[in-house]
Formats: sequence, structure tokens, C-alpha cells
Amino acid sequence: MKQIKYISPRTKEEALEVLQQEKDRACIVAGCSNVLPNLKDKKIAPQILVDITTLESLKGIFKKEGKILLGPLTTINELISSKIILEEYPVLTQAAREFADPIVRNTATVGGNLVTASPAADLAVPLLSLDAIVKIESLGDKREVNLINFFTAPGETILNSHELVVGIEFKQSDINKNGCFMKIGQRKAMAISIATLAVNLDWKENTINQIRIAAGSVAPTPLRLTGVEEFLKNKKLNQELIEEAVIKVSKEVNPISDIRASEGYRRYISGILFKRAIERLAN
Amino acid sequence: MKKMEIEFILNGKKRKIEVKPNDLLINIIREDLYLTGTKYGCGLGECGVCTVLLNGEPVLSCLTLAITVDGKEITTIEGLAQGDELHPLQKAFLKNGAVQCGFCTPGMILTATALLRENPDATEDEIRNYMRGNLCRCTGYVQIIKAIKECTSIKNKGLTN
Amino acid sequence: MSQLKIIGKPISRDDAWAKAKGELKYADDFSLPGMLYGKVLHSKYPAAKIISINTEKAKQFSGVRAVLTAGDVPHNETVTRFGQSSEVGKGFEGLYRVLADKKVRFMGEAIALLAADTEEIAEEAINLIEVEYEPLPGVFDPVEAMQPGAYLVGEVDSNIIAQFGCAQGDIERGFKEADIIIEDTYKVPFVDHAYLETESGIAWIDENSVINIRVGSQVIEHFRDVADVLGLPHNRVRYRGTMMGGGFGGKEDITVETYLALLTWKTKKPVRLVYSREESILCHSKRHPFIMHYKVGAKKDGKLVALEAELISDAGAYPYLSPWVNLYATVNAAGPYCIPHIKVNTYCVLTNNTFTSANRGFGAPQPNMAYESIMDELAHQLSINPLEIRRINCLTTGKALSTTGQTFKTYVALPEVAEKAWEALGNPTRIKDKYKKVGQGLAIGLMSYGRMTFLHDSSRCYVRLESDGSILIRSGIPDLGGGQVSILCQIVAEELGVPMSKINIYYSDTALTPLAGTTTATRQTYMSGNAALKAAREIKKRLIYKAAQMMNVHTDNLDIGEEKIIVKYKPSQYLPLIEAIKACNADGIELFCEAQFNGPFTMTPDLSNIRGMIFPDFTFGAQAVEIAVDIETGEVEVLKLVTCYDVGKAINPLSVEGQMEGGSIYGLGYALMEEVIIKDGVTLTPSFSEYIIPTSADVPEAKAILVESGGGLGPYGAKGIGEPACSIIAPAILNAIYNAVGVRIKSLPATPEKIIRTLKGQFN
Amino acid sequence: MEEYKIEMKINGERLVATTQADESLLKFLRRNGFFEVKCGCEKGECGTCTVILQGKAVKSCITLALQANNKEVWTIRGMEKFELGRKLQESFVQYGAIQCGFCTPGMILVAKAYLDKNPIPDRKEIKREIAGNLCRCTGYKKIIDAIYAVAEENKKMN
Repeated sequence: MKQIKYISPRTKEEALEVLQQEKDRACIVAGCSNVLPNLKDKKIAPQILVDITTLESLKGIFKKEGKILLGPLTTINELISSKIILEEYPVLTQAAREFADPIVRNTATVGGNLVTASPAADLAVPLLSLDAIVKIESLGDKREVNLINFFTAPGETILNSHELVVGIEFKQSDINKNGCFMKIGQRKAMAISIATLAVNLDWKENTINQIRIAAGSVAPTPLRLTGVEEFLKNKKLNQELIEEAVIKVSKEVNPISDIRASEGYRRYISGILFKRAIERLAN
Repeated sequence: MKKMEIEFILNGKKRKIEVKPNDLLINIIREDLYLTGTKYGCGLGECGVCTVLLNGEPVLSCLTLAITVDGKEITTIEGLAQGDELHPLQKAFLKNGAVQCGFCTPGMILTATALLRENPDATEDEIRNYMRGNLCRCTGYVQIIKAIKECTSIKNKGLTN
Repeated sequence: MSQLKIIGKPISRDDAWAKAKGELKYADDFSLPGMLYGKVLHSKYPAAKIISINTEKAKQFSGVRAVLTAGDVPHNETVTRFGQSSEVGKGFEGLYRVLADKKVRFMGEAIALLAADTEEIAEEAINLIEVEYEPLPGVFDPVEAMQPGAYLVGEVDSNIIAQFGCAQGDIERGFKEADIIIEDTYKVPFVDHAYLETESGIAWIDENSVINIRVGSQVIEHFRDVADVLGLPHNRVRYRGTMMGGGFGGKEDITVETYLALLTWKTKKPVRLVYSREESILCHSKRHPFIMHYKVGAKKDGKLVALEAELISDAGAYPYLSPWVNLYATVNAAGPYCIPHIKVNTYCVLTNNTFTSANRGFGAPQPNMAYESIMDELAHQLSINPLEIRRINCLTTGKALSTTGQTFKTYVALPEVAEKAWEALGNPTRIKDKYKKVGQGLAIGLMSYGRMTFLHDSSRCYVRLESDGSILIRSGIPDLGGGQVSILCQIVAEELGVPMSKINIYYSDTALTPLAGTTTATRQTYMSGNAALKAAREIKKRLIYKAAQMMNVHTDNLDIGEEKIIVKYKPSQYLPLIEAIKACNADGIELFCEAQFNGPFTMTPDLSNIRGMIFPDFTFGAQAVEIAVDIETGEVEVLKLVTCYDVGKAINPLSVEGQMEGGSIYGLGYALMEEVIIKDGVTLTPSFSEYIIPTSADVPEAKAILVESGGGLGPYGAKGIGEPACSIIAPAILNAIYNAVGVRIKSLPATPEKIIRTLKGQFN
Repeated sequence: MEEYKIEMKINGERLVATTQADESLLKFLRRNGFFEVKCGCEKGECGTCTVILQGKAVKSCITLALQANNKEVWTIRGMEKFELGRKLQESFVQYGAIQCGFCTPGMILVAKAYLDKNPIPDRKEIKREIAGNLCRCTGYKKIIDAIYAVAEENKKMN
């Protein structure tokens, strides 16, 4: 018979110690919306569940020195009701509102959504377009990784088994203030996205200073469309440019066909979502 | 109260179960092992309906501590028949109309099993004497004695398990 | 009859309180001492030979009490039945194998059963059963399966298991007379019932050696089939039906009952078995996919002259109810239209896909989608308004159904319902969003209620008036959530003049309640409602007879109401009901009655050309929708949805509206998002994250318009509504999409991708 | 298998029992006789198993039993202890929002948790809030009617 243990560490340090000791045998749990179905389907077989929901230091939304720090245990509903997020980082609020359904949003966490590393992770996309940094700790060690380098494959990240995500950080800036998130799914709630797209734009007198474009469900990992970003930089924003960029978006994404949509539709719709987002931001 | 694990053979199968030192055998059999054939009549050892066989001997399960059966062998009424084939005493009880309300029947049959193992050729008086601890309110005992008596001539065959 | 007091009022249902409080116990909300947990081993292949099954490891596993394979089932091969109590209508049954033997026919087919002390042990041990397979090629497309030389799914020499035909007039002449001919092929997919309660139950053996099965089943008469499998007399198996957490036809076939019975029989212990959602989607029946080729001819003025249809359906791996479903589809193939020249041919074909059977609408939603799309196309090509073209061609009172020639003697609410639905839609909504286009669509239809007349259907009900004036009803009626049980209480309350609160009903028990037949075919209000009415009226007659003596008033002048026997012409003069009861009891007058109601009986028809009465009666309706299509993404939002049916008489308007609203949303899912994707026999949508059904965020607030003609065969003139309500919403939505963006989607579901593909051709 | 002692307050009453590391709150509750918590999918996709945990609606199939340790859980059976709970039950019955009833406990609990937070929502907000709970029978309209009726009553009282 299976032998699974459960531990609920009282401090972050205690959690890190357990991870150091158990490594691959451990599975961190918080919102559980992925872990429990995976356990049931025997997709994972950990020997110890490390429940970090009691770690108060990993919760909350903090503003400091022109930055925002999200505790990884911040729930999706806490994001939605945060005034500062709505005012300074609307792209994140928009995405959170489209996340799963109102009940799951009570328990699902930002950190959980990132470490699950689903290509369709709805929060990864706006966080990519906010140019977020992931703060990682292990026993006696710390490091920071740009989210752009965090995901490596479906379900996989650069995180080592003894490491814990302790924060997600992004800057307070003009570009982060001006963002738009778009999602298309098979239905309007509880939908795994067919495609998502987030744009953050900084422009003056019709010229794009800086643009960040992120997309989900259209590649093995959530990704930044750096090619299109590069192409648009310092250009005058007009209809022709948008049309050209739409084609480039469709080319830069790298989707597969599955039961939800074909590769062709995903490429096409990514372009459309981009166009809609840029139109909304430019108006 | 701390529970202790005991192991015993119940109707031929090995069972492990955790019991408290003050748990009565009847409760363990009925509530934990779901064998409700063993009946509860008085709780004071006065009526015999809770009789089970402990290492072949009839005991009143309402007066027996569960913990004392560790390592021993228990037979309840459910353990007598071999699949669909009834025990000869069960057959004799049915044939002679020795079963009315049926509440004393399990205890009666188990006590009778022990009797016949000890004394395969028991006389009617010996039977009456041996069975005196098992009360019956329906039958007036006539058919019960008759049924047991009928089995005496069967000798030892198949009566002891 | 004086004015109705309880019938026709929106009353709170009898079962609603228990459900609101969480007190209602569904099939598996129940435990028994010493209960074991059952588990089913399902086939990993859609088509394979079973070379060997080794159960030793599983049997040795600590805590496992039984492992059963085909060899352990006394009568493993039997036939599926449909709950009929007589031999009438035989000949439609197909092979039913409890556990796969030698060969598997679909992925998910049951191969072995296991019972263990705990759920965890059962889950672990089931994987220790070793099955050696030799995969076979299989066939997964019905058209391919029809060809000579195709892989044979079963043991007979053809995969075609049923063929039906309907013809009238001269089809060739009909097309010659036509000014316009439209020819097209339509496709509909596999659909899951997606009831929220998966298949589950508990079985045990009682002190009479009777196997009791506590289960949610639409057909408790299956107790006979379970007994036959075990080789037991029918009276040794008892179904104790519970309220179901939804059925929609999916609990019409046997689900887990035989497995439960076998495991409890073998272990002599109570056994609980609950399907996971994945097992449910993988293993229970699906709605039939159809490929429908239609050719329709009309005159310039829109008048239909000819219709030819070829329908091919995928039966999946076992027949189950496929022949019956296809017979329904055949009769429904020309819809509610008068067409002089008709030819319909239907083929039902086995494949190695999950088996298909009953699903709300039972063969009607499929052809409805095709003919109503064609009618819309015809209207478009002839520049006739969609309502007008239906007005020109629809059936009316006294006319006959084009497929079978069955004549409608009572009121046919066409085109009335169509006009009302269309009007309720109002003017198209204006939307500012430049990417959205609004469209409106209409569809009309008819659907039978009550079982096919050659099955000689009947229902029974027992009513007893107690000495204190309370009432006890016993009826075998299964309730799948539509309020079937409550309807009977209402009818008896009305007839015997007692409040609903004084009625108690026992339902769905094959040992103790008179059998009321299946909760299928939208038949219970009609059949069991009439049985309850008959029993109540018999008791009423006896009460009035006694009261007339006591009051010295002629029986004709007495009526019952509000627990009184009242003089009609002088309501102040009355006898309290309780006094009449006392007098009857003193005189030995029986205040109980078990009544049987029989539907109309006919002979089995010629299946190659089905003519005459096949169904007792039909319900007529229309559905109209307004949608907005996003012309760039292809997303469809349904803005308005109107359902208008002639329900005859709404016994409980709240329940009737519930059926109409719920049915239309069930149909909305069919139209826009639902599909069980089965590729080469493998189900790719095994959970609720892949099999998508509508959430509250996806649907408009459906509007229900009730027409009450009083022309139905049910009590007080009621008709059935459960299945009709979902059967034409899909074409209404497709027609609205056409109206909005000018593309006709010919296969369901109409996903955004499909719409964009049709609208723009290939993506680039 | 390691057993863990767990204690919680369910519907206002203390429950002490044992659980295992990976047992879901749903399984735990049903195993302990709380059959009113329905199991529809065990993947968090249908909402039938919704309970209120520390004032918030959660799907108990994707919550560990141990995560409810020392916490307060409410199921549908506890709703009659709240005025709002009773009102919602009455309203669901009255408006015909109940057909097969399998989604009903989850729906009422979600509505209760929501109306506690936002007593006077409009119909659109209600529709959005119950989007995590599937219903296959009603088409949702009567459910929205029932919740909205309670909201309207709240409005009158304010």
C-alpha cells in the first residue's frame, strides 16, 4: 500500500528544511486544485505532502520602492479584490477575473499557477507581460529568475525539488499600468484556455516606446513574443503596423492541435487577440 | 483508553483487530465484525443467546473480554454451515420446527454443538442438563431437545468444526 | 368537475425540501455494516481478443473478497430489454454481455469485477488483474462499417443491426414537380448525458435471500434482467430505486446494477459501487452520432413537395436501445411538415466506439437538426420569411404525419407556437461592438410522448385513504429530477380534496410498489398520471356513494374539495371527509385501489415501411433564439432563447417551465459545445474539463411560453414535455448563426473554430 | 498507511476523527456520514461538493481534509442555523430551482457565501458567481430567480 505523509511546517525555514531532506519525494500543496486531481489520476506519487498554506510570510500583496511583491500564496480572489493591482497592474486583475471559476479562485494561488507550469496557466501570461521576477529560496540559498526563463516544458520549470517560490515581483511603471488581457476558451467559466494573450504598452505621441506581449496555450510553455516586441519597438502605431504585427504574432506562436482547437485556429486567434488588445490599449 | 491489537481465528479465518481492554467480545463480534448472528439478550449471562464457541467450548460472549480471545479460536453461528450446506444440527432444528422466533437459535445450536462433541451419544436427560443455560420462550424446548437428540446418532461426523 | 385547486398551480415539489436541506439520500448516500467496495476493470482497447485473464495476484491481495470474470457470471450473454412486461414488441433486443468474454468491443467495456474491504484496496487490486490482449483492427466509422468486408464488431455477418423505412407518394415524381431542390449532408456527434450524479448503488442480500439493489434507475423493471443474468427467479431480485441526480436516458439501460448483484451474490456481503466521472463518460451510453443526407424539393411559393432522407447512425459496440432510437429518428425525419412525396431510409450500424442508446430526445434531435436547417435554407433561397415558410407547410389539426400517415385528431398547436416564440423574440438587439453580428433563428418540431404503441404499455398506481384522512400512494415510478413523483401526489390531492401535506408516497420499489413502467419516452405524467387519476377517482366514487346515502343527496350533486364532501348547488351543506371515511370503514367499503392504465395498443408495424399509429400522441413546439456571433473569433453568445410548447395542461407549471428551460439549455450545449470525441475508439474527452457543458455564464435566461390546449392524452389534457423541450434548439441556433453571418454550420457542435473556418476558409 | 488525527467544527459541532495525508475533504466528509456533500467529478470541475470553509466557498474534492484541521466547515445541513441559509432554501423550493437536486447543496452554499459578502447583487453578478457550479437540469434561470429573490428581500430590509 501507498505510504503518504503529511506535514504542515510552521515556518518557511522549516518548509525549506523538509524540502532539502525529502527533495523529489515531497510535493508542495497549497490550493490543491491541481495536486488532488493529479494524485487521483496517479500522475504524481509523492511520499510526503508539504502543506504550506499556514505560512503567513508567503501571503499578501506588498508595495515597496516602486515594486510590488506578491506572496506566492496570494489567492486569485485576493488579487481580484486588490485595489493597487487594479490601478497599477490591470492586466493581472483582468486575467484573474477569467481564472477558473469563483469558488476555485478562493483557494487557488498565484504561486501554484506558476509552478504547475501548464502551457495554459492563465496568470503566467499577464505576469510575463508585467516582466515579473520569481524569487526562489532553498535552505541557505536564494535566487531570482525572470519569469521568462522560469518555464522549461509543459509542467516543468527551472525550480529544483528543494526550492520554494517565495515571491513574485514586478515594477511600478507606465508600461505595467497600461495592459490588456484576452482569453478565448470553450466556454465562459471553468474553461481551459484555447489561447490567451496579454499586452503591456508604453507609447507616446503614437510611437511605441516599449511593448511586452505574452501568450498562453499556444506553445509548450507560456511565452513572450519577443520577436514581435522587437519589431514594434519605436514604430508609429497605425493600422498597417497592427496588421503586419498580427501576422507576425500568428507566426511566432508555436501551438499544437488538440481537442480544444487546431494549430491553425490557435495561430489565427492569437493574432486576433493581439489586435483586440492593442486596439483597446491604444484607444 | 489505549487500544491493543489482538489476533484470533474467527470461523476459520485469521482476524486482526484493535480492542480496548474493557471491550466485550459480543460487541466486537456484532459492531466491529458485523456478525449479527450472535444475539444480545440480557448482558448478564442469564439467557445464553450470546453463546459462541471459544476453542470449541461454549462461552457467553457478553461476559467475555475481547482481549482474552487473543490467539484463540472463535466460532459463531455464521461459521457452522459449509457454504450452502447446513450443519446437521441446523438441519435438524429446521426439520423439527425447533425454530420459532429464532432469537435463541444461534446460542442453542452452538451449545448443542459443544455438547455433541463432548458426549456424542447424550441421553435426553443429559441434553436437558447441558442446555439449561440457554433460555427459550417460544418452543417449550420440546422440539429443540428432539432436534439435538436426532443428531446424537450421527456420531462425530462433522460436528466439531 | 369544479374548479381545479391544486392542478395547474405552481406548487413547490414534494421532494424539493429534502433536496434543499441535503436530507435526500441518493443511491450511494448510504452505508451498511461490513460493506465491501466494488470496482470494475475496463478494457484498454476498443477492439481486441482477450487471450487470457489472470486474477491470481488480485485475489491474493489482502482485503480482496472476490474477483469475477465472464466465467463466473451464470448467464453472461443475454439480451438488452426495455422494461416491457409482455412479449409484445419483441425482436428489437440485441446481445448484451455482462462481462467481456474472448473479445472486447469498445474501450471501457467491463472485463472483471472486484470487491474489497476498502475503496483503496479495491482501487489498488483492480490493477493487479492481468489481461493479455491481442489488438484487432476494429472499425470506427459507421459508413465504413456498413461496407461489405468491413471488420465485424460482433459475431454476426453484418454490422448493420437495424434498418427502417417510411415512404409515401412517388419520390421521383415529387422531385420532378419541384422548382427548387436542396441537397445536403448533416452530422451530429456523440453526446454525454453529463448528469451530475454518476452511476452508483449499493446491494445486499436480505433475510429472504433476495438481492436488494439500491440504485438510481429510470427502469426498475430491469430487476428481471438482473435475475436472469444470475439465473434466479425474478422475485429474488429487488430494486429499491432512489431519486436520481439526473438521468436524461443515461440511466435507462442497466448501469452498475448487474455488477452489484454479482458481487453481493458472490461475497454474501453488502457492496457499494460508484463510478468515477471518468468511468461514467467512458462506459455508459452516448447519444447517437448521425450522418444525415437530405434532399428536399419545394415549389417557388415555398410549398414542400418531396423529401428524401438517408440516416446512418453509429450504434457503437452493442445494440442496446439503438433500434428503437433509430425508429424514432425515422418517424421524425420529415418533421412536422406536410409533404406529399416522402422516402426515408435509416441504417443503424455497429462500430467499436462506445455504445449509444437513449439520450433525452431519443432519436429526434438528430434529424430535427437536419430538416430544420434545410427549411431555413429553403426560406433563404426563396426569400421567404422563416416563420412564413413554416406556416405554409406545417401540420395542422386533422392532417397526417408525412412519414407514417398517423392522423392528428386533437389540436395541433402549429403554427401557433411558432408565431408566439418568434414574436416573443422581438426586434433584433442592437450591439455597438463592431465585431459582433446579431442573428435570429427559429425551429419547430414535434415529438412523441408515451412509448411506441406496439409495446402495449401500461402503468399502475395504488392509492389508500387512511382513517385519519391522510393518503398513502405506492407507485413504481422512478423520479430522475423532473418531478415525476410529485405529479402523482398532486393528482391524488386534487381528486380526493386533501392538501399535499397529507400525502405520503412510496416510489420505485419493485417488491412493494405497483410497477409503473419506465421513466423514459416522456411517458410518466401521461401514463402514471392517468393510473393515479383512475385509482383516486375510484376511491372518490366510493366516498361519494356513501356520502350520498348519509346526506340524502344524489351522487351527481356531490363533489369533494378541501377535505369535505360538498353539495354542488349548496356549498354550505357538506359532510367532513373524515365522517365519510369513518362510515365507509364501518361498512367495509374499500378505501384503497390499485389501478392500471393502458396506452393504446397496436400491432408491430412493417419496419421497411412504417405506417399508421406508432405513438399515442405528439407534443408540438417551437424554439426561437437570438445570438451574437463574433466575426473574428467565431464565438457565439446566445442573447435570447424562447421555448413555446403546447403542453396540453401544465399540472405543475413550475415543473413544466423547469423542463422547458432546462431542456433548452441542454440543447444549447448540443448546439454549441458538447462533443464526446472518440478517435479510433479512444475517448479523448474523459472528464468535465474536456467534456464541456454550459455553465451559468454561458447561457441566457431562457424564456418559457406555455400553451395549454387541453388536448393531450394525459390527466386533465396534459401532454409530455421532458424530451420535446430539448429537441429543436440546435437548429434554431444554427439558423440564427446563418442569419447573423451567412454561414451554415452543418455539423455540431458549432464551435468558434468551425464558424471561422466556414466563414473565412483556411486560416492564414 | 499513516493516520492523522483531525478536528474540525462541522455545522457548529465538533468532530474528531482520523484521516490520511492525501484524503480529500470530500471523501473525509462522506466517510464520516456527511452524505449531503455530493461527489460529481472529484476534479474541481462541477461544484457539487462545495462546502463553506472558514466563511469561503471551496470545492471539497480539491481541498485536503487536513487543510480543514481546526477550522470551521458548513455543509447544506447546517444552513438552517442561519437566517440567510433558511431563506435561500425556502427560495430554492419556492422558485422551482430544484429538479434532480444534485447540484442544490453546492448552489445554496455558494449563494450563502456570496450573499454574506455582497447582500444585494444584480442578476448578472449572481450568474457570474455560480459559474463554478454545474447544473444539468434547470438551465440556471430558476436558480438565479431564487437567489435574486433573496437579494431583493435584502434590499427591502436595508
